[in-house]
Amino acid sequence: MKWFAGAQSVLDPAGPQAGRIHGLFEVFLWVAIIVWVLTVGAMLIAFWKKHGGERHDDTTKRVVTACGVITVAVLLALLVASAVTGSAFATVPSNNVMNIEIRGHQWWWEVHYPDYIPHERVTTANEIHIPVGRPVRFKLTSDDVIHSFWAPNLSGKLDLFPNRVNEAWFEADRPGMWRGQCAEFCGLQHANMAFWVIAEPPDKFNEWIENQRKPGVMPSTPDQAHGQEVFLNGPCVVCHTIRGTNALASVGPDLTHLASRHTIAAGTLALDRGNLAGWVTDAQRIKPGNRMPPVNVPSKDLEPLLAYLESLK
Amino acid sequence: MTPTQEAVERGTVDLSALDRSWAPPQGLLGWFRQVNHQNIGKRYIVTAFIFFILGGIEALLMRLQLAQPQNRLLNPDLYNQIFTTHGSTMMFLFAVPVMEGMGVYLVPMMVGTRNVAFPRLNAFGYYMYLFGGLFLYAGVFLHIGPDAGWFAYTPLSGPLYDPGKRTDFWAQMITFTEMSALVVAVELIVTIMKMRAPGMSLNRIPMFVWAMFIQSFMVMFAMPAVMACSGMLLFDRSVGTHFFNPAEGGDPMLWQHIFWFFGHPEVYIIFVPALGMISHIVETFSRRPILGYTALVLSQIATGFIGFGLWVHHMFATGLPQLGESFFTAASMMIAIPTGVQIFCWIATIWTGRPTLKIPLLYIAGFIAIFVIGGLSGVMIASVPLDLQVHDTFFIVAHFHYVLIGGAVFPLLGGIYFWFPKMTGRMMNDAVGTLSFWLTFIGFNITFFPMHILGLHGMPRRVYTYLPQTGWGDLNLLATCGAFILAIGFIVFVLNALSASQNGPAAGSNPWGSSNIEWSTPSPPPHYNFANIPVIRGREPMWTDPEPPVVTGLDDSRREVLVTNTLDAEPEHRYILPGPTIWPFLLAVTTTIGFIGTVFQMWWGVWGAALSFIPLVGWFWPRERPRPDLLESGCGSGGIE
Amino acid sequence: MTAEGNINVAPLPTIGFGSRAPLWWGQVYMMCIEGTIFVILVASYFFVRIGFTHWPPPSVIPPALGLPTFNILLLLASVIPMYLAGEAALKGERGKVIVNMMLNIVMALGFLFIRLIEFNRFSFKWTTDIYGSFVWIIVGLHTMHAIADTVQSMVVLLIVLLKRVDEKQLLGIKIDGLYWYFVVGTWVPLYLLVYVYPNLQK
Amino acid sequence: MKHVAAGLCVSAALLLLTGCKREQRQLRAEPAERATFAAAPESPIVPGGKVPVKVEVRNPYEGDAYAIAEGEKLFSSYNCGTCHAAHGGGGMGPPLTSKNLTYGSEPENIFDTIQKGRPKGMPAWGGRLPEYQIWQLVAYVRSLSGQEPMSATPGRSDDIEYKTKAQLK
Repeated sequence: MKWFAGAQSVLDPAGPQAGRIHGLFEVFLWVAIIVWVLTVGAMLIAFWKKHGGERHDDTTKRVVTACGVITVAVLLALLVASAVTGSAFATVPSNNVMNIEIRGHQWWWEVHYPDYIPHERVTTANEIHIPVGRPVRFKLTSDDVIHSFWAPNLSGKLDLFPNRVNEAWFEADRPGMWRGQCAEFCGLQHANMAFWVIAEPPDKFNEWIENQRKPGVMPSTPDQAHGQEVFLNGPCVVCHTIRGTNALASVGPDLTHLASRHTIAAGTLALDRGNLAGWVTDAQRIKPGNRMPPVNVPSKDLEPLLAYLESLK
Repeated sequence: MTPTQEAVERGTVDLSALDRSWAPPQGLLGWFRQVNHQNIGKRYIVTAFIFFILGGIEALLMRLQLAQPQNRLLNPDLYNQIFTTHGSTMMFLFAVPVMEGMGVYLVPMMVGTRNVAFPRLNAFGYYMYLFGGLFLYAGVFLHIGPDAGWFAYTPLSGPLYDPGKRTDFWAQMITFTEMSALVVAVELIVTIMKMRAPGMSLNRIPMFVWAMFIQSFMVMFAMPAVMACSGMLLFDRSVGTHFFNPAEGGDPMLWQHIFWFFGHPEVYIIFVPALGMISHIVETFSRRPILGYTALVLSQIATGFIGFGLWVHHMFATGLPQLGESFFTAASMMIAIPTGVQIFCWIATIWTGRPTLKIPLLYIAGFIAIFVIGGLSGVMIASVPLDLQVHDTFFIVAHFHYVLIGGAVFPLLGGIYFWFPKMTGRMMNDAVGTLSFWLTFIGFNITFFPMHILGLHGMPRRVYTYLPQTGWGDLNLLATCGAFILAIGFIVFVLNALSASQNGPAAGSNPWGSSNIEWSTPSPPPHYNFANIPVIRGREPMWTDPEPPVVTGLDDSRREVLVTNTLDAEPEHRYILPGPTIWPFLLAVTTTIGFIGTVFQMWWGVWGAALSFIPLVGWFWPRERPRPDLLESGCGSGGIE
Repeated sequence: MTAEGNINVAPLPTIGFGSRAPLWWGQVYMMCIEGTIFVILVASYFFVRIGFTHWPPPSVIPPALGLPTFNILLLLASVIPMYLAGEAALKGERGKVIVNMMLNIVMALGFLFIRLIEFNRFSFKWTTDIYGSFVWIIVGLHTMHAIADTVQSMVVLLIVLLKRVDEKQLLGIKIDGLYWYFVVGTWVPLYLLVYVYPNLQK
Repeated sequence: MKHVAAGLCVSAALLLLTGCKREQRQLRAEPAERATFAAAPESPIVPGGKVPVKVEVRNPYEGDAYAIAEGEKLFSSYNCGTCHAAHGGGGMGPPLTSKNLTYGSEPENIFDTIQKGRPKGMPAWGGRLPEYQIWQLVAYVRSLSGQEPMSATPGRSDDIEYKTKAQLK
C-alpha cells in the first residue's frame, strides 16, 4: 500500500462537491483570520496604549455598537454563502446516474452495483470503482450500528443507520485513488474501517465491471485446485461467498474477485501473500474484536489456499 | 438574647453569638453535618479539580497512544473506555460541578447574605455528585468503564452492541450528577431572587451573579432532558423497553435529539459562569466600572435562550431535510452575536480604563486569544457543507477544546487566582502564576491547533490508531508534546495554589481593590460572611460607597437571614435557616444504594425509595421550638397574609 | 459605623407565605424540572408516533376508558380537601387541617389503588413494543410522583398530629398542597394522551 | 478525605464480586480454544430428561456478557434463526427457550449438539466453527432459557431483521 497522505484530505478536492466546499472553506478561513487579527490586535492595543485622560464612554459605546452591527452583517454574508453552496448539490442530477448501494458492517463496507441484472449483480467490499465525470448515487444503510460514509476528497459525510436508507451522491472529475473512512464511532475497530474510491475513465471502468460480473475464476493449477478444496471444506464458507462455487454465505466480504482489490481487512493491509497469510491465520492480532476468527490451517494447506485466493482476479 | 434597642440602632452585633450560631461542626462526624455554603462550595471546587486531574491523566494516555501510528500502548477496548471516561469526566464531573462550586461559594457572599436558601439541599447535592463520580470511577478501575463515547449513541450503547454493565454505570452516573446540578440550580435561583441585600435591585446585581442566575435556569430546562434519555437507555438495557430499538418502532434518532437538546445548552451552562467571572476581572484590573453592563446582561440572557435552539447542528450528517438544517445554521451563527458583543465590551472596558496586567487579567487575555479562534471555527461548522466535511474529525476535537478550555477553563483559572485571597486569606505567587499561565497557554495551542489541520487531512475522531501511510504521525507527535507542556502548566498552577494556601502572604480584605461587596468582609470570610448585612446603594459599592449603612435587628443567636423581594430587594421578612444536620448525607447514601442497585436489578429502585423514607422524615421533622400560640390564635400567620 | 440609613428588620416577621417564602419558590422550580421531564417524554411520544400510519400499532388494544375516567375524577376531587387544609392552616384551625388532610390521603390512596388495577388491565407490557414502552414509562413516572406526595402528606399529617406545630409546618402544609396540585395538574394532559388519544385514533 | 477513600474501597470490593467475570472481553481467543473441540462424549438421547452422565467440561464463557452478545450475533449470522426462529422461539427446529432441551441443556450437551449435529436436521458445525465461537453460541442459547445470570443477559435484542417498521405500519 503506497504512501497516501493527501488521498484522504478536504484540502485536495477531486470532485465538484468537495471543490465547492473547499472554496467555501477558504472564504470562511480568510474571514476568520481577519476577525481574529482585528480582535486580538484591538485587545493588545487596549493593554499597551497610553491611558489616562478623560473617558468618552458614549463614543466607545457607539464603536462597540458598530462592531456588533458589522458582526451581524458578516455573519449574514457567510450564512448566504453557506446556503448557496449547500443548495448547489442538494439534488441528485437525474440523467445518467449510476447507483451504488453501500451497507455498513462492524467493521467493513459492503458494496453493491444494482444496475446490473440480478444474477450478475456485482458485489464487492471496501473498494468502490466509479467512472470519471459520471454522478454516482449512493444508497446508504447499516447492518448493525450507526456508521458514517466519508471520502473527503469527493464530498462531505453522511451517516448510515440501521433500518433506514440515506441518499448521497458525488462525482469524480479526474481519475485517481482516494481513501475514505468511517466517521461515526462504531465500536472496537472504528479506526480500521476504511475504503478506497477508485475513479477510472469510463472504458477502464467498464472493463472492471465486466470482470466483476463474471463468477470467480476456476483454479488453473493443481496447487490452486487443492487450495479451493481447503477453502470449500474449511470454515471459510460459513461466512464468505465465491460466486461459481457453493460458498454462498454473506456474513463476511464477497471474495469472488478478491485478488482484484488493492487492500484487505477494510483498507488496513495491502493485499499481498504475507498479509493474506497473517489475516487468514490470526485476524484478531491485526484487528482485535473483528468477526474473522483465527483459522488453524495446516501448513501443507496454507500455501495452496493463498495461491487460490490470489488467483481470484 | 435580644440586643438592646440602642445597639440595634447602631448595628453593633454580638460577634461571639453570631460565630456560635454559624460555626460549622468540627470532627469527622461534623464534616458530614456541615451545611455552610462556604464549606460545600469549597468541597465542590476541590472535588471537581481532583476529577479534572483524573480526566487529564486519561487525556495524556490517549495522546501517548496516538503519538505514533499503529502504537500498541493501549488496546482498542481500553482506548474506547478511556476517551469515553475522559469526555464524561470533563463534562459531568469537572466543568459543570466546578462552576456550581464557584457559584455556591461566591453567590451568597456577592448578594450579601449568609448562606444559600436551602443549605441542606445544597449538602445533599454535593454528596450525590461525589457518589456519582466515585461510582463511575469504581467502574473504570474494575474494567467496567463506559466505552460508547460521552454521547453514547444508540444502538452502539444498546443492549446488544454494548453488553455488560458499562453503559449502565455511565447512565446512572448521569442521574447522580444531574440531580446535584438541578438542586444547586434551584437553590441558587431562589437565593438570588429572594435573599439579596437590601437595595440590590436587578440593575445592581453583580455580573457573576447574573451569570449563575441564567446558568441555573439553563440547567433547569436542559438537565431533565438528559435524565430522561439516560433513564430510557437504562430501561432499554435492563428491562427491555424499545425506546431506541428500530425493530419495534423505536428510533436511534430519538436519542440524538433528546441528548443534544441537553448537550448543546450544556456547553453554555459551562461557558456562561465563565463570562460572569471575566466581567469582574476585567472591571477590577481596568480600574473602571464595566462598560455596557446592560448589554452584557442582555447578551448573556440571549445566549441562554439561543442555546436551546441549535441542538440539531450536531446532527447535520444524519441526513435531515435541507430546510430544517438551514434554520439551525442561522441559529448557530446567531449565537456568535451576543458573544461578540460581550468581547467588544470587555476590550472597550480595558481600552478606556487604566489596566494593570495582573495574572487574572492575563488569563482573560489568553481567553480572548484562544476563544475567538474557537468561536470562529464554530461559525465554520455551523455551515452545513463545511460541517459535513469536518464533522466527527479532529477539527471538531480542536474546536470544542478551544471553546471549552479557552472559554471556560482559562477564565476559571483566572477566577480562582482572583478569588483565591478571599477564599483562603492568602495570595498566590505571581512569578509562579505567570509561569503556569505561559506553560498552559503555549502548551494548549501546541496541543490543539495541529488538530484543526489533522481534521482537514481526514483524521476522524475516536480512532485508537492510524496507518503510517496517512502521514498524520508528525502532527500527532507534536500534539502529544504540547499535551505534556499543558499538563505541566496545570500542575504548576495546582502546586502554586496548594503552597499559597499554606504559606502565601496574607491578603487584606480587598487585595485587588475590587468593586463588589464580597470584598468588604475579611479574608477568609467569617462563617456568617458579614457581621452586618450591608445596604447596597450602587453597582460598585466598594468604589462609590465604602462605608454603607447596614441591616440591623437580625437575631444573632440563630441562623437568621433577611428575605427581600425580587425586583428591588426591599426587606420582606426574616428567615431562619436550618443548622448542621446529618440527614442530607444519609439521604444521599440511601439514594445511592437505590441507584446502584437498579443498575443490576430494577426492584432496588423500590428498596432504595423505602430506605430513603427514614432520612426524609428525619429531614423534615421540625427542630425549632414549637410555637403554642400559632394553631390556637393563628396570629403568627394571620399577621403575615 | 454610621447609624443613619441603617435598616432595622427586627420588627419583620420570621416567616412569609406564598411567593414571599423561599421554600414556595423552591417547590415551584422543582415542579418546573419535573414538568420538563414529562414534556420531553410527551414530545418523544409524538416524535415516534410520526413514524407510524396506525397508532397505536394494530398489535395492541388501547386501554378502556371507564375506570381511568372515574379515577381522574377522584383525583380532581381530592384537590378540594387539600385546598381546605391549606386554608385551615392559615387560619390556624388545627382540627380542620387534620380532617381535610386525612380526607385527602384517603382519596389519594384510593386513586393509587385504582391505578394499580389500571396497570393490570393494560393489554400490553413495556416489552411489547414502543407504544407499550411509552405508556408504561409515562404512567409509571406519574404514579411515582403521586406516591411520593401521598407519603409527604402522611408525614406532614403525622407532624401536625404529634407536635405542637410552628410556622414552618404551616408553610409545609401549603407546600405539600402545592405539590399535590402539580400531581393532579400534570395528570390531566397525560390522561388525555394515554387513554383518550389512542381511542380517538381507532 | 479518608472517608472518601473508604467509600471507594467499599464500592470497589462490592463491585469486584459482581463485576469481573461478567465484564471480561476476550478479544483474542486462546490458541487452545481456536481448534475445534472433540472430547465431549456422545450423550445418550433422553427426550425431555436431564443427562445423567456429567463430564467435567466448563464453558469458559459462562456468565460472560460479551460472549453472550457475540453468541447472539453469531446466531443470526449463521442463520440458526431459519430453523429455531429469531431468538430461538422455535420453528422447523425445536425452541431453544426451554430449560430442558431434547439433547440436554448442560453447556457440554449444547456444545455437542452444535459441534456434532443431531438427527432430523441439526447440521454438524464442528469442522466449520472454532471452539470459542461454539462456546459463545452455547452461552447465548443458555441465556435464552434464563440459565445465564440476569445481569449478564441483555434486556432485549437490537436485532433489526425479524420485525421491521414496515410490518408495524
